[in-house]
Amino acid sequence: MDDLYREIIIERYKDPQFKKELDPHDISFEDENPLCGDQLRVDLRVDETGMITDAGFSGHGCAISQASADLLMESIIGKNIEEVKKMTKQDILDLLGIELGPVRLKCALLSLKVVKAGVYGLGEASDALVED
Amino acid sequence: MDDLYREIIIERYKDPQFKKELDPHDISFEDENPLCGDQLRVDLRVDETGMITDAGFSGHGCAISQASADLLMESIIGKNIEEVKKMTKQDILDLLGIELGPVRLKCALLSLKVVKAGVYGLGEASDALVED
Amino acid sequence: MKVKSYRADFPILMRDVKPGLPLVYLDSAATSQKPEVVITAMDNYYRSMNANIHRGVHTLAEEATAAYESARAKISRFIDAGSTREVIFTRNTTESINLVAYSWGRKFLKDGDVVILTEMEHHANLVPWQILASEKNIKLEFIPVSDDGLLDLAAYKDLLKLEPKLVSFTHMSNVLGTINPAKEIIDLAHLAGALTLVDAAQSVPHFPVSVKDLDADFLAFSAHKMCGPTAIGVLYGKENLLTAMPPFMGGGDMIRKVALRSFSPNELPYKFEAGTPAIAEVIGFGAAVDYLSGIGMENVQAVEEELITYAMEQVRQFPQISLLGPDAGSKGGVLSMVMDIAHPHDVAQILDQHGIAVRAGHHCAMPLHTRFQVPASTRASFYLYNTPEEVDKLMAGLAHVIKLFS
Amino acid sequence: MKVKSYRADFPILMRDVKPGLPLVYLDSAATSQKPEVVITAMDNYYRSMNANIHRGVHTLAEEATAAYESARAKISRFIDAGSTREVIFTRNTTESINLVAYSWGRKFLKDGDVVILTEMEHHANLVPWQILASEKNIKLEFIPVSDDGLLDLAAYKDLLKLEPKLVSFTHMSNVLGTINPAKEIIDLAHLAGALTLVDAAQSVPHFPVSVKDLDADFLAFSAHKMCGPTAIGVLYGKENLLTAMPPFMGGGDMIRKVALRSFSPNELPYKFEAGTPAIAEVIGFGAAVDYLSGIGMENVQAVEEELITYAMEQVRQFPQISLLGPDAGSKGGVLSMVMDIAHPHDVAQILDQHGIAVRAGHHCAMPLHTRFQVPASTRASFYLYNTPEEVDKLMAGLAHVIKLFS
Ligand SMILES: Cc1ncc(COP(=O)(O)O)c(C=O)c1O
Ligand SMILES: Cc1ncc(COP(=O)(O)O)c(C=O)c1O
Repeated sequence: MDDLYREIIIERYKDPQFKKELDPHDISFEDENPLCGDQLRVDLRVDETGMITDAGFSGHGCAISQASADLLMESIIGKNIEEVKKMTKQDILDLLGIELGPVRLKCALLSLKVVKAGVYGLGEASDALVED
Repeated sequence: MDDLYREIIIERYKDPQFKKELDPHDISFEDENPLCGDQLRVDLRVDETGMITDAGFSGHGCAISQASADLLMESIIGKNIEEVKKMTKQDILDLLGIELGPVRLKCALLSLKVVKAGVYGLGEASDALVED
Repeated sequence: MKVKSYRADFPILMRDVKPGLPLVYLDSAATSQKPEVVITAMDNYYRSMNANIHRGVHTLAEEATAAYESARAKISRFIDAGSTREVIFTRNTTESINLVAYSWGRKFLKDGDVVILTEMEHHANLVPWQILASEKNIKLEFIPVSDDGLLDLAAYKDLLKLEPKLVSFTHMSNVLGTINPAKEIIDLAHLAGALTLVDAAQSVPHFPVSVKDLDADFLAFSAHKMCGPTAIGVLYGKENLLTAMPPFMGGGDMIRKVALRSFSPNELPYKFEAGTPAIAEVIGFGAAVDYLSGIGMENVQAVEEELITYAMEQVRQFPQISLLGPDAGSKGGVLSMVMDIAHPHDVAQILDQHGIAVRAGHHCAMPLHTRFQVPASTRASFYLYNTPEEVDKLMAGLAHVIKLFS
Repeated sequence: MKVKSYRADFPILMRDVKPGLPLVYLDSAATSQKPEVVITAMDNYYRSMNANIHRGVHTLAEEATAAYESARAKISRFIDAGSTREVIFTRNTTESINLVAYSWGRKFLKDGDVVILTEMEHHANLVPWQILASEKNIKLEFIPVSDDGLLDLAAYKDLLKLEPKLVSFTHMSNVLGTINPAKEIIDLAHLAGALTLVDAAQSVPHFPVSVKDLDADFLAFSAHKMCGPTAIGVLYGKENLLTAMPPFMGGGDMIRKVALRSFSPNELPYKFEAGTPAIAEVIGFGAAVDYLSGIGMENVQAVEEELITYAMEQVRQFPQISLLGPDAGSKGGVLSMVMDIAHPHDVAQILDQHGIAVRAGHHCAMPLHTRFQVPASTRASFYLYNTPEEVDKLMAGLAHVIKLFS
């Protein structure tokens, strides 16, 4: 019945691995989902080759958004920012291992949106960043 | 089939008996039905006892409104204006001998509305004058 | 017993959310379900008398006009209005309030004038005044909400010393369930020389409301929250006020005469109804009002009181859950919950997997959530078709959420 | 053959006006009839997925949201819009035009600015500009209409020298049937630096319209004239224009964030959709667009062309009848008649007694009737479900009127 709330999601929500602020950082970006009041910040460290050497998120939100942020941080460490720019909605759904309706999709994609706005160096995050 | 267009209505429309302006007159009033562009003026002569001694209408409109005006003029000549004040929607329907839907009812009642606004000495005609 | 019989009137409640999982619909504060009679009234309209109204002399147009205007008369009686001229059809509560802000507000409010609202307003009764305030430099003041979700009437009395032009407030909060003392608020406003607007989106659907008894100047509500269709709402206004107001939107039906560069407006209520109206929807709304009148609004209220009382008793078993709003008795059928361990969206989503439809978020009342220092809440709301068994299912669902997140 | 098969899609057309007297519906310019698929789509919505949209996470809310937004996508494709962000839902054409006048007009027009309209506009495209003109001292200028019912384009070119900010005109006249050269009017306006608004209430329902090909800046139409329900219409606007415009009405759904004294608006198209939307109606509108797309708008147009050509041929037999508007070929399926011997209301009423529904009056175009020095006219209008046999019945009815009044 609770197919959306797979163990990994609940676990990552209760006990996230990458919930931390990085200071110093090379890239930092923050956004929110006003619909549910969720708020998310991501900090990244990037070396001279463009590789992400560390990543952390902070803020508050639902299990889907927090777990997705935690899993995303894990997956981008070691990736080049050019690779990260190419990440899509589907990558997040694969990390979570679930399917989502449109409202919850926004929760799941918030972290990717924030990361992409950060690596692209944008002034504002846009939903277009995570539309396939 | 043409139960609304009884002979008397078509006849009065084609050949009205009281379509005339009265000059001089004691009472004159004019109004229109903007929905269909109809326009009606009524002139009355009233003696010292308040009895209507002559009545005429002018303007243009549909068969229902013109016939109803013609029949109304006929019926009020010889009446006291106090009696005319008491006339109702039903009196007009009785004169016409038909039943009417709400839109055409406005056509039928335009002449009574004008007459009543005139005998009451109102500045403006109101539908309330002919609501039962 | 009674409850069961209302339930059978609503076709959607026979639905399974997923095969084998019956629908438990606890989101009526967002929109209510529709009884068979309402669905059928609109279906019949389109199958047998659809026509544009008011200007037509043909049979269909006359039938449709008569059906439309007779629905207006029913709705007028339902809220105890003085006449059908006081019942303006709009899209919804939101448009009704915007109509007052645009038409009355722009004509009668000026630089420095004060409008009093409350901290518990729905966005529909905040944003229109904010737009007006920014244009005309109106001052907005807010009656505070106490920790137990009640309006602070002492503070209100102080605010009245500012000589406000308007007091606009919700009759019942869609988040707290609080039923505000509308009559008292209005009387005080009138004594201070202010007009009043009642956001009745959550009151007219749930208990008897008489605009005459309240002496409300304006009152707004939506059909879709009271067994009626979407796309139709009402602005009630006192005739003398509506008469003095300029038209809002321009177009067909709202005019008496039009020349190229000028027009004269139609009489009430048409003056405020521009363009082809929501004909089928008004007829459906009329059927909804017939349906509710048939049951009696006291009976609707009694069912909901029973449900909310029972739900508030039951939910106390969960120390992890805190509630927004006052205790049962002084409130309508709305249960807004906050859980430290689980986010409202997760709660709602897990309940959905139990077939239970509740709402999560700010419920279009962000400032109120800010006031209670929570970003969002999970809201279960009841209507005449709900049952104590459904409350039990809600509690089982909540227990499951708590187990999952503990 | 083909015509017969469309006819069977419309349940109301099986109706007798009075026992034994079949309905001949020739009033589609006022509002069209609805096919079974549209009626059923709304019925199904209320029976199986009714819920408030956008903010809900439960199954019903997600289903309803998906159905609503997929209807928007269909309608967007139907008019060839660039994206769904350019498709704003309103109540009707009238509200769409008012939205532009209130939001764009109040922000971007100033004292002395010129807006060009035409003498053949429906009140919906006159009164909103008159209201604005009286508030902001805008100058309204009118493209004249020739005796044969065409816009005087030479005069238009002269008017463009006034450097208007907007040219707002009807794509097809609801009285004359004239189909205006919209592309040419828009190109000329753009060359002169003006924006354009197309009143497409009579065009989108009757022939293929591409906002991209037209390069229209704004375009407005109503569902109820194109097989869809009442209470739902569209404002199309170019994205950059809509983005620059302030919100019109305030409330739920159109906001991103709200504090007590300020708000930030939502993204397009929601920024202009305040309050609970016309959910069932949008879904019904989507079904209507599917239905018309399935037939093909070229085919709809072909049926109407055949009918109006035949009707104009036939009506020539009556020297007592004169027509408003251009000859068939350059016009849509609208036949507006004037008879010296009989008043339009009488004509319509007598036709009704033959089961024929036509409209009498000024058809919300008083200035146009003034232009032609008639107080009113009798209008028969055709749609895809009409037949040549119905034209014959109309002619028989007209012959009877003439006999009665001669
Ligand atoms: C040309 C034209 N414009 C505007 C309208 C107004 O449409 P609605 O009443 O749906 O707003 C109509 C129809 O009545 C029309 O024919
Ligand atoms: C208290 C209150 N006011 C206003 C509204 C707005 O109603 P609508 O969306 O029908 O305009 C709602 C419902 O959403 C409400 O609960």
